[in-house]
Amino acid sequence: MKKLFLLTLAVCLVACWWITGSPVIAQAKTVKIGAIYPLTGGAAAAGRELKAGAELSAKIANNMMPGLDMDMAKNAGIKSLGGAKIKLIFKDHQANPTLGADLAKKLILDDKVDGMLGCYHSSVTKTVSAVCEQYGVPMINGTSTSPALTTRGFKWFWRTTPHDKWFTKDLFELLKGLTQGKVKGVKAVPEKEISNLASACEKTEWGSHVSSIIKSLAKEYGFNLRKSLLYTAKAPDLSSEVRSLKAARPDVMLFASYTSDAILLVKTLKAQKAKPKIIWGQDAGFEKPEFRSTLRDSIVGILTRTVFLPKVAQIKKVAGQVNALYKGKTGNDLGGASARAFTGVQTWVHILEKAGSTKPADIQRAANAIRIPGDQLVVPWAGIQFTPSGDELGQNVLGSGLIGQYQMVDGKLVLEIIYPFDVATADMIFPFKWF
Amino acid sequence: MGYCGEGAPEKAKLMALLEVHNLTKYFGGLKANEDISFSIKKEELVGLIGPNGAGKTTLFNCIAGLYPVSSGKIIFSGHDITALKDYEVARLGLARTFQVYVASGDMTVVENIMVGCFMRTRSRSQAKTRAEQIMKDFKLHDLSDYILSELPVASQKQVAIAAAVGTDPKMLLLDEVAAGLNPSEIEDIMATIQHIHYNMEITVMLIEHVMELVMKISDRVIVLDSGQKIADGNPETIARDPNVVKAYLGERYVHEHAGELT
Amino acid sequence: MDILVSSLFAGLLIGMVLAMVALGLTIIFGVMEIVNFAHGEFLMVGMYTGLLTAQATGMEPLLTLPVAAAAGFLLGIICYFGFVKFVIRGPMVAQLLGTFGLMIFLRNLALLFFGAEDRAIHQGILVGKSFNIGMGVIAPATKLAAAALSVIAFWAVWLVINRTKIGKALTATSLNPQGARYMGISTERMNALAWGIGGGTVTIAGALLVNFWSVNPFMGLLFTMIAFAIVALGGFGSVSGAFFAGLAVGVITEIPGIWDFLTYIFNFGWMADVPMTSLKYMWVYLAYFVIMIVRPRGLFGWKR
Amino acid sequence: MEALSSALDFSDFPRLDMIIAGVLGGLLVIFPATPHSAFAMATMIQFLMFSLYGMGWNTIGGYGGQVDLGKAQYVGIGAFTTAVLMVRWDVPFWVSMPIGVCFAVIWSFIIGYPLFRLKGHYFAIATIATSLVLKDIFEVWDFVGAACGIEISPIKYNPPDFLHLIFKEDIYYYYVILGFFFLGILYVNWFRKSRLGFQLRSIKDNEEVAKSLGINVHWAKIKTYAIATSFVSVVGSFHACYIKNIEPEDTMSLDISILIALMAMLGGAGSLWGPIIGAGVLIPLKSYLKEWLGARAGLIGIDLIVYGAIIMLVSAVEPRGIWGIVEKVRRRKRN
Repeated sequence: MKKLFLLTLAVCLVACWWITGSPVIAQAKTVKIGAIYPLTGGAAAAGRELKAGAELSAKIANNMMPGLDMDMAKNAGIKSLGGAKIKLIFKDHQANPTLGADLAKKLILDDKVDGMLGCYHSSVTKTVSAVCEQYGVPMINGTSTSPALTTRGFKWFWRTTPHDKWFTKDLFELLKGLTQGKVKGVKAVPEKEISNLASACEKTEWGSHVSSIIKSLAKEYGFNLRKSLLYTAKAPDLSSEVRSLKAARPDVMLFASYTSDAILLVKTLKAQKAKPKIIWGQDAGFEKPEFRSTLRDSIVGILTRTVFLPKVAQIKKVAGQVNALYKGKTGNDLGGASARAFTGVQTWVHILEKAGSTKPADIQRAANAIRIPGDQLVVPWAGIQFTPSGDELGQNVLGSGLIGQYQMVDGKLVLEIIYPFDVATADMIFPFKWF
Repeated sequence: MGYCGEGAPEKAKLMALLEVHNLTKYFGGLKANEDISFSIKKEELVGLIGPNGAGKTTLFNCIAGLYPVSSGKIIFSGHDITALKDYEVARLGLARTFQVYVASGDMTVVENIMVGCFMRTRSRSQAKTRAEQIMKDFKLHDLSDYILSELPVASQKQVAIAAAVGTDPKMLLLDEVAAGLNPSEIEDIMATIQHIHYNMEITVMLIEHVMELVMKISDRVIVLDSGQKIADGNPETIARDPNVVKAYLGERYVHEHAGELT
Repeated sequence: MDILVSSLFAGLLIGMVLAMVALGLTIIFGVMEIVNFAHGEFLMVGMYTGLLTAQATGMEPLLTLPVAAAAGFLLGIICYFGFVKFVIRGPMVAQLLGTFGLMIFLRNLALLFFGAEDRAIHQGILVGKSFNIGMGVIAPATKLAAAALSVIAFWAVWLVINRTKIGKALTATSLNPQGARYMGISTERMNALAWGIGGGTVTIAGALLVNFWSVNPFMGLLFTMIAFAIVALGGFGSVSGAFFAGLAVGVITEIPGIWDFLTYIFNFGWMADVPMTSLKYMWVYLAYFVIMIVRPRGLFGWKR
Repeated sequence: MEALSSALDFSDFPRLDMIIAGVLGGLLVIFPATPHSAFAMATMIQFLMFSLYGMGWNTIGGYGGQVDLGKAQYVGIGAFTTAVLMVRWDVPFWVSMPIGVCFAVIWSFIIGYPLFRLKGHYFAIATIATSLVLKDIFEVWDFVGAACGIEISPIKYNPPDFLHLIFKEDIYYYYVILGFFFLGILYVNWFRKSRLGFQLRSIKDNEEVAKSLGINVHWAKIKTYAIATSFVSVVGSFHACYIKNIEPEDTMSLDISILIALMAMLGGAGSLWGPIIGAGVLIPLKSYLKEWLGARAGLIGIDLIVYGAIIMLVSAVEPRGIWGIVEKVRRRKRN
């Protein structure tokens, strides 16, 4: 009997003193940055990419890399901090906002990080950034694209990536371009042939915002949104969703999906013989390696918005060099996720260089004043510069998006750039048909 | 025999407490009780006997409101309880015990009895004192803190009765309290019942198979056979009633031994 | 009109498979009155078995059914002798708690082995093929095949239960274990058999489903609930009831399509705004709740 | 003031228990003063919250023997009431919390009335169904933020804000929930000895007999269900202020319901200490197994595998949980 009491006693004690973890003493010459990514769980695939991208970036920052035309490759570590090295501490939020918040606390209080990075899922970024805001720890977000994140007036939150409003705008620009014959290899399409839209978005933070943006922009551009529905990304079956999309007889189908549901959607669309003229995916699932490897040739002609395509490597020298390194490391080309994670860390490096200290206040000042020229970045942006005020506080104003299309080039599946029109790398396949 | 010409208090004492009029109960096709009528006066101790399957327990369940009756009427101390739910009947002062009462769970003896007492009071302390009183009367006080389900059947039945008494009822329906007990235990139970009846002045109706018990303590005995009431009277007359004997011993026996009984 | 017809059609198709999912649950319950909360996890195991064997061997996914069935049968037997056996004697709480434990255990075992990503297969002769039946009804070959196979399997099980000696023994056990024991039937073995059949049938359903649905370790519960709904509707322990109930529930899951139809008919603005697709499975739960309240024995129930 | 005295009266427990309980209680009070990691603090708050959930569940599920697996819906009602009121109309926690309780209780009556016509498995499954239905409704209900849920923006208040329960350091939250924790213990201690408590226990033993003793079984169950509900709803409101961002997906998910039930069942349903012991064992186990094996070794899910194993073991060996074992041992000692 006593034993059992002692057991419960022990367990409760454990809760108190067990891991009263010796808080890590921040040793000099390293800058600790906590990176919270979905390393396991539904988006684990994306998580791996993000981690790889961030690690590569840190590696470049911490070592001399002669063959690389980047400022942060010029010297080992951060010069203004006496060559301090970047140390990334990865945590796994499993796409769970609550867990994310807990991990953020742990990183800030136990691991004493100087800054934060992450978190891919907009829903998690929301909670994590809230914690950072409370504790006054600077956080740079490279991959969450929900517009809401930068409209909350947070003073310790900066976002490098453009957000969904821009990306969706790009799409409607493309559609407009189609009607005006601006698109490479397609002559002007009569407006009525692509005037009917239908959208299906996953129903959490990110998807539901995309959905509402599509609604408003469709009105603005004078398109007719026949159907717009939200679905659970975890649902094992999406056939009724697809049927109800199909019933709206849209010319253009717009999706905001994570990996598994994107695959399921396209499978079901094909099985249901849906015949839209354009299928457009809002990044995420639509440009993951799994998406290609599972569906193979049935995705030819599908459009996806993104911020980075292997094609960029041909246009941009830096991108090419980094892509080579990344490919050597992982075997895959840089993707939207990895490239943006890379850029996130890179931004940290530049800010720290400018700040010359790890005091939050200095970092904040530096971040608000930072200006990274476009030629430093792997992503095809004009650069990085944050709005220091206004209703979009801490949003990078120099970012921009791409729209790519899956095409078969001598038996290999590649993403060709078709928007912006001036950098288009191939003729657009229009209208879309099942391969 | 007529009770006429006796004192007013006597009258009050002797007016009917429970009246059952033409009670009939069907289970689907089969008839469990058919057109049964009887009445029980205050402070009577009535035995209800009959061969297995005679419908004794069904009758109890109908009276206690566990089963809805198919037809007929039940009056208890002036209220028509035919349509009432079992707990409502109990609150009117008609308590009952069950034939097979398997105690489970972790309640102690005193707690079990307190549940009964809680019917009349909200206060824990009152319920407790009342329960202790009852336990003293029933000579259970030394078992007070034992888990009921771990006690022998005899004690469990005692406690069941005690709990029922805890609701201080006007009348108590006891269903085969003596079943499966050894002679000495039966003695105890009998003592308990008589205590309830004489000292606590609670009217009692009991189903019993143990004849010596019934015949010994009952003022009156009602006999059921295959759902019908075949006899109603004091033990002596019942014992000699040919229908009853027939019911128990069967047609043939009665014919063969005709003459022996008259 | 098309949307209505096609939805109903799809509902019936999927209903046949769902009936197969519920079959195991109703058999187990019928024989030993224990509710298996891990049922959906059995299904998940079936789906993974189908998926992995198909991917490993590259064979036609529908041919993996026997493998899945065998796996499920084993799983059922193991669960019974390794665990359930000890729980059925205990109180109801213990059974609930126990099968819950089983559920959590299996679910996370799958998580450990297969990871949390949803998996889907996109191979085999049937993939991407579908027949246009007219009236806008488009029947994917995979689903047709799955439905057909599940009907056959259902029929086979039904034969086993009602026509064979073993089946009679099972029924006897379910009706009156005591009596069955006197008749020299080993209830122990019958229970185990029930779990075996239960596991086998549900894993078959899994191997069928994986052809057009994706699988992840957490999906089990949804199907446990669906199976409960079906069993409640069809009557706890009733095999034939489960089949028709399955069809009914299949149609229930297609309510969004029916709603679309209504929207096109009446065409009120607000109707289009109702997010029916997100509420798809709510109707199943609601159905279960309502049925339990108004008709606790199920619509064709013969046993409680 | 009989109720109060009976709430404060633990005399029916052996002295040893009371000593241990006292010591542990003391430890809980001084815990924040000891050197601890933020993670340990978060774990402790989780532990307290789930003990409270468990206590609530225990009233109906433990003493009443009605296995309820739908408690998450009340977590949701509490949490969302508080969050919505705070975000839209800036209502303080101490006002919104009781309102949440009212909503929860009303809902519990609405579904409780039909629910308690069911028994055993049927009841358990039906509770799951109701909970999931409510969750699905919340996920499409824009007023409560649909699937995105609601965020209580931390920068709108300047912590420590005791009115809205918005703090920066967890220590404040810790003491608030600790307060609720002790109140909860007192309440349950009163409840188990109250008339309703006794009636419920006898219902658990044998409904027929309970009815024959004049207990309105159906009504007694509904009342107790409402009590359990209000417990859960209060903690739900606290959860909203503590997490600051609530979504139906992780506030009302079935896993919460299951966890709540498990705490009590594992610790020992139908006993005062059961839920606390259960939470004390499972929560640290959960978070630290997750932290160690999950994050370090990448063995995701291992914590819950261990969970499942433990649960299966308990249900097979001693359905009445850890406390059940304790009592068994004791009784063997006594006789």
